[in-house]
Amino acid sequence: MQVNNDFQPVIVAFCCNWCSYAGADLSGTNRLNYPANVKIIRVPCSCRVNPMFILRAFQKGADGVIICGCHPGDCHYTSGNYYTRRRITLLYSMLDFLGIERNRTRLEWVSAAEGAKFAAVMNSFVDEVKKLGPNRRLEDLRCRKQ
Amino acid sequence: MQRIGVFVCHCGTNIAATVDVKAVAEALSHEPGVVISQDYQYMCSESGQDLVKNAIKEHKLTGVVVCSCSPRMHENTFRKAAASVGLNPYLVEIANIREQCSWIHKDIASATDKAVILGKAAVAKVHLNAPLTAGESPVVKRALVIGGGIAGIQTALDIAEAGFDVDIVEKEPTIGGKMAQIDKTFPTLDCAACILTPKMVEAAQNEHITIHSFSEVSDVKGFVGNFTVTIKKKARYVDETKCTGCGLCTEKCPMKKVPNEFNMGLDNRTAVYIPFAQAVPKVATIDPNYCMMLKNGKCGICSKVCSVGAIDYKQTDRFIEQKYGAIVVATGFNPIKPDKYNEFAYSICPDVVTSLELERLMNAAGPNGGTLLRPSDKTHPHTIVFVQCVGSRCDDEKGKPYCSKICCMYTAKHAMLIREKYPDTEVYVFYIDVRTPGKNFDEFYRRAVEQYGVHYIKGMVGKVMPRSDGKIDVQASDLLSNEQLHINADMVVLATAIEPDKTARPLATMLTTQMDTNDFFTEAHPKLRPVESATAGIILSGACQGPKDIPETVAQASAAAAKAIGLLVKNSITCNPCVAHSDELMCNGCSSCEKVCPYGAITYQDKEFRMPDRTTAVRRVASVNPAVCQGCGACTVACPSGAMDLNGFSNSQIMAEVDAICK
Amino acid sequence: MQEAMIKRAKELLADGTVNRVMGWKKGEFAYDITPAVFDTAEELEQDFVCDDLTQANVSKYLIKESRKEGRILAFLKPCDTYSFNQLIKEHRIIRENVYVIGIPGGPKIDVEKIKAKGITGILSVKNEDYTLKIETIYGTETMPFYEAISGKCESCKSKKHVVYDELMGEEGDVLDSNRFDMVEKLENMTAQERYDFWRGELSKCIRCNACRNVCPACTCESCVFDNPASGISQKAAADSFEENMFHIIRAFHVAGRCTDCGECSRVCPQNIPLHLLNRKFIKDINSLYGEYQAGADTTSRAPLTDYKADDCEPSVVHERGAE
Amino acid sequence: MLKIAASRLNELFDAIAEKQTLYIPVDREPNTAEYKKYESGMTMSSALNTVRSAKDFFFPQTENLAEFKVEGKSIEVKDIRQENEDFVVFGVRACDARSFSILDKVFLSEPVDSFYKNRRDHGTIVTMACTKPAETCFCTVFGIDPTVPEGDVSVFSDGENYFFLDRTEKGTEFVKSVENFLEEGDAAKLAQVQEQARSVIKKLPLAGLSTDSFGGDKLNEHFNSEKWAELSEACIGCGTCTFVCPTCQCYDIRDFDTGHGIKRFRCWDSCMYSDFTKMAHGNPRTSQLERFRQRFMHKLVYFPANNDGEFGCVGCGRCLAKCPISMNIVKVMKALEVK
Repeated sequence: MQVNNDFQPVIVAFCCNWCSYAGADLSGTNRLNYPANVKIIRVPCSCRVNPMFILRAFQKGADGVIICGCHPGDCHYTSGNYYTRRRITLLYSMLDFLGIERNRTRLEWVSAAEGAKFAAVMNSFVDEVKKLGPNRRLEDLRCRKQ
Repeated sequence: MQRIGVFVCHCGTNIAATVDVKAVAEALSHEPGVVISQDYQYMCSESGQDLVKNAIKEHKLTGVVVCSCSPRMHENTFRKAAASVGLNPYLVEIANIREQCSWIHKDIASATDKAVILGKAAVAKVHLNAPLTAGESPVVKRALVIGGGIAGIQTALDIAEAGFDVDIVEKEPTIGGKMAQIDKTFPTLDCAACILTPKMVEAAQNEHITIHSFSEVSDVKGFVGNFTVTIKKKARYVDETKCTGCGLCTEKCPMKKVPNEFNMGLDNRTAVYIPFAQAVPKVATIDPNYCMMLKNGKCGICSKVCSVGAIDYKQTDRFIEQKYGAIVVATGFNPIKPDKYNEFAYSICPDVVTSLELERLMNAAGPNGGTLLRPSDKTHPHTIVFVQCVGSRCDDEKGKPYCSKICCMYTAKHAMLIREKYPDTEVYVFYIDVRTPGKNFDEFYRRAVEQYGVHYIKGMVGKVMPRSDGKIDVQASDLLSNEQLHINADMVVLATAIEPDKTARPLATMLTTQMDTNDFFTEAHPKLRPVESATAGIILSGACQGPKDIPETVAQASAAAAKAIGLLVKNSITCNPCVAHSDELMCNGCSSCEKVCPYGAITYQDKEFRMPDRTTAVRRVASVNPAVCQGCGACTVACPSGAMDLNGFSNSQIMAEVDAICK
Repeated sequence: MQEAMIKRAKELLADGTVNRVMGWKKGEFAYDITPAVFDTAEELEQDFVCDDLTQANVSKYLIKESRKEGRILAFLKPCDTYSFNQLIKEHRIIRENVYVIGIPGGPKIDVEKIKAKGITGILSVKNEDYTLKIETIYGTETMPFYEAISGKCESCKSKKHVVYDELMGEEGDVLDSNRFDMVEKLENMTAQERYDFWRGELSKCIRCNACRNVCPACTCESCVFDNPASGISQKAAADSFEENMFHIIRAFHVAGRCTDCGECSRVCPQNIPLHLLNRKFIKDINSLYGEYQAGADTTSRAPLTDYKADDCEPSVVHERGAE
Repeated sequence: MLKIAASRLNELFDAIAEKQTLYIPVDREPNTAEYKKYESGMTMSSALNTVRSAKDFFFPQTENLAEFKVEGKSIEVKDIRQENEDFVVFGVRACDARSFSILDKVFLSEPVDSFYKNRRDHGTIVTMACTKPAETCFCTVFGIDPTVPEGDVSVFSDGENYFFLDRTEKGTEFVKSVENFLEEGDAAKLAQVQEQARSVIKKLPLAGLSTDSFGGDKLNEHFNSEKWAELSEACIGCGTCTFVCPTCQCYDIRDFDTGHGIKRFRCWDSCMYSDFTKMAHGNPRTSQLERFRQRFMHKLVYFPANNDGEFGCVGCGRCLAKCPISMNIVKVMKALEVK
């Protein structure tokens, strides 16, 4: 596949406050680099991420959406990430069913201690989305940047 | 129209070196609603905060965005600053341009662009922020301690000391727990009973402490400050209020072949029993599995001999309901049963015992009156082999992955006590590592080796084989000399791993607290909040949170008490205002939200509504108890109509952030 | 059967068991049958119909009807009982106020399939030994019965009634249906082929909301798509994205609650196979979280309000065959 | 009369499409037709009518009205009109052809809707006479003769040839522009086909429907009728009838935030929807009964009251075929009929 090096994907990352957002902070504290394409939205728990938000991101021009939460069993709210896992699995499966590139979406478990993992995950996700190129199948043409 | 102030922090050079802060402030000044956009060296400093405060006053700001370090760092700082000049603290948003921008990017242009976008997202969010007021909920001035071991007793005593009522729920007929079974304690070698029993008595006599022995927690409802707990008082067939603990019934009971669990089944007790002499409460209990009267109605001797008429064969389980402000979990531990380890022959050889069994064998109140004899033939053992880490630090499913922490020290204690009392006995200890961190611990271990001549061998015991002559062949490897060893032992003592009590898991579910994969309760923060669970009002004491020795347990027990007292002294507690709420006009009462709520914060009620077509209708709608809700948001996604939303992280706020980022 | 139903309905009206009857009413032609509530024996005699062309699932009407005074008799086909049960589970229908008579299900005939054969001017349709005799203004036409079977009946999942107060006719079984065949066929396509398929289908959508409004799982007091505060309300799909958005979110909102009654596809004026989206979720739920049939009972936990600690990760999606 | 052999129709289409955009009905599925932009090789549908009506050409389901470009605090209004291109719609039936004149009464009366007007001015309507009406057809009730449709040009088929009759100036110009494809033909067989069609039309099951009980002066008779409760009982409140209807003309205007500006667009709305004409205080019609009544009162009473007795229905029968619960204007008229 041809990789367009000039393509700078817009990546939205939803991070739970207790684990992944702290993990992202740690990756900053440890000065671990990942591309500036990634912009983080803080949510209390990964289970706060409504499928509507994910579709909305694609509509408004995101090229990839990643959700990060506490590892299963470690949810600050006991069970939130378990619900996230089912919801997001089904949603991603549906997007795939509609022919939307499955690698534009990802769910990762990143703990507060995993700054290095956070950076690694973001690096690999940005690479993946860069390979896919701009989101065309789930975009709203009205939002395309002129 | 909103009047938003944007404050961009340099954080010295932490931000300013990679992000063009002036450009960020300039770019954000053009955002709709932004009336002032400034940058400053250290926004979190006194003068930086003053800058924010003055701007709020001068420009009559309705919202504040601080572009700085992580909100986990200074969100509270700026919220307090805003509140101090009359702006609702929840109208402050932080754009994290340090940890999530300047510290991870090297290119100034792209880092600046990103900082601007993060700032725009925060501005977009703050446009939709609503002033939130933290609710208050009253605190019931009573604590519950679940578990009456040394942890529970100490916690209860400390809470009572502060003047608060506290109840202990203990599932066994007596409090005391594991410590009551222990003979001597390390590293001082003083008698466990001598230091424990006075505390048990103190607890029993304290006017603020109520002990529910032979009882279990069967239901927990409510939330911090206001838990409603149902306690099941199991039928003991003896009226606690009448029994004087004289023990006559236990002497006369004809059913004398009941394995005595207090002595680890090494001797027998009667069907009606008092676990041990210093039991608290000193009240008899009838074991319905063995009592002839309860089983087939034939006997009734105890009832006849009881002079106070305390025996009541018709007693049933009773349930009492009580309100509490705080709950301390002190459910403790148990040694694992080593019967899965065939190589140690525990199941087939009575002279292979666990360390706790050894405690009883050596205890003056134990089956042999304190003389160490082999269980099989009651002879004096001359060679004893201790095997360390049985089931601890174990990779396979038979054992536990963690270090049980206390075994190295108690084995040193055992070895020392045996060598002291029976100098003709050779003691071998097989270990992987000897771990003795702790005050006077390593000195203690060295005394065992140097002063008492205990043979410590780094190596693994491969096989324990009982021989026909009654001896035990212990095959082991000495890793240091790289030799295979055969020891002709009389007894083998297994330092078995400890695990959380089996009642802890269902309890955790009732309390909605988290557990790790080993069923130890998870603390709110491993370093900074080690005695609280993540669930507000649920506090952890002792080995239920992780393996601990007695001094550590007592220390944590007092710490837990301090946390409970800290809660109980308050008349009310401030709730997190970022909680879910349901729009009753949109709610269709389907119960999806209720099912995913981990706290039981959502209830349903039938309410009468005036419908748009001017009729009235009774509809089932959800309502959220803001004192119970912790604000995870699971319900907001389960709700198809969007009737459920979350303060501080509303659907529209998050979508505004998404929009701003994707622009 | 129709005569027996009318007779039984009249008895139940007469003995006061019920005061109304939920059924279907004859139309102008053979096929334009409307769900209706009957109050009297005379009305039943005159207009009640339940024949091979009577397809509508009346469960959703019982939300409102069960909140009215008195008790209503409802005739439910096996598939309708699943919807009914699901609505009981979600506290939408008040069970005591409905007297359910289970009636045999299909296969029903879909007039669209007759029209697709080019047959027009249809006045009446009769099933004579599995040959349809169709009277039209242009003369009599015939076609095999099975070629006119409604889409929702072609892949019938169950002939068993999961809830009823009494049964008419014989009880059937849960069937081993082929209902996931088309989903599977799509899954085996490449992503581009799937994308093209769905674009072709969803681009036909006129956002009339028929699928949503007929759906027994879509019972929100106010739908997110009608609520401007939700941020995603739409009155029309102004861009292809919004067609996707509407149908993905709708399918997601009914995931684990959809009983696969097939009404969405039946009523779609543009013949979009919307049920495939719901079936995709059902198939995924069955394979990932264990067999689950919404509406089969009123107590079990729905798959999306439940979890297991060892549930699969979403990477199962990414690890499927080549894109 | 000028005619073209049926076998040569595509030559004509190719020629028209070369000059301007041409839309023809094509089969999506057997007997399910939709208008499509003509591309060489497409076959015109033989179905009686399209699922969606032809009103889309002048009053599309969504239409951008304006764009506001937003940068920081500055807003710039941009004209994004797109309705300035000539086009031909071929194969419109008589019912839809009449619907244009109904829509004209709404959109071309003062204040004139310039978007609609532009599309009308740029569009040429070529209608097609009906030969095989369906049971759901009742256009004759509203005075429409489906064998002689209105339009700029009417086309008649005798099975072998298509005959062209220009009826407006625009139509004459259109016929002239393609006249080298046409030849003079004998319309004798055509008259026979028409006669046959007329005899079928007389026998249609709905032919006897009468509008006598309706009209602008019948407000009081019908508004408070007790029949509405029963009629609307099964209505699920979807917009199918309004969206397939060639004469429904209600719309909503909305703004869409594109991230870099606002697109203001209008889109069809439906009086059947619970949020139709919703205002600050809520919806003026709060029950489905009122919404249902509104639609039919509009077509049968309010519209004729304001438009010289013209009813807001052309009898195309689409709502009869597509309503999920089979409730429709015919059932309403029959129920409310004063005998």
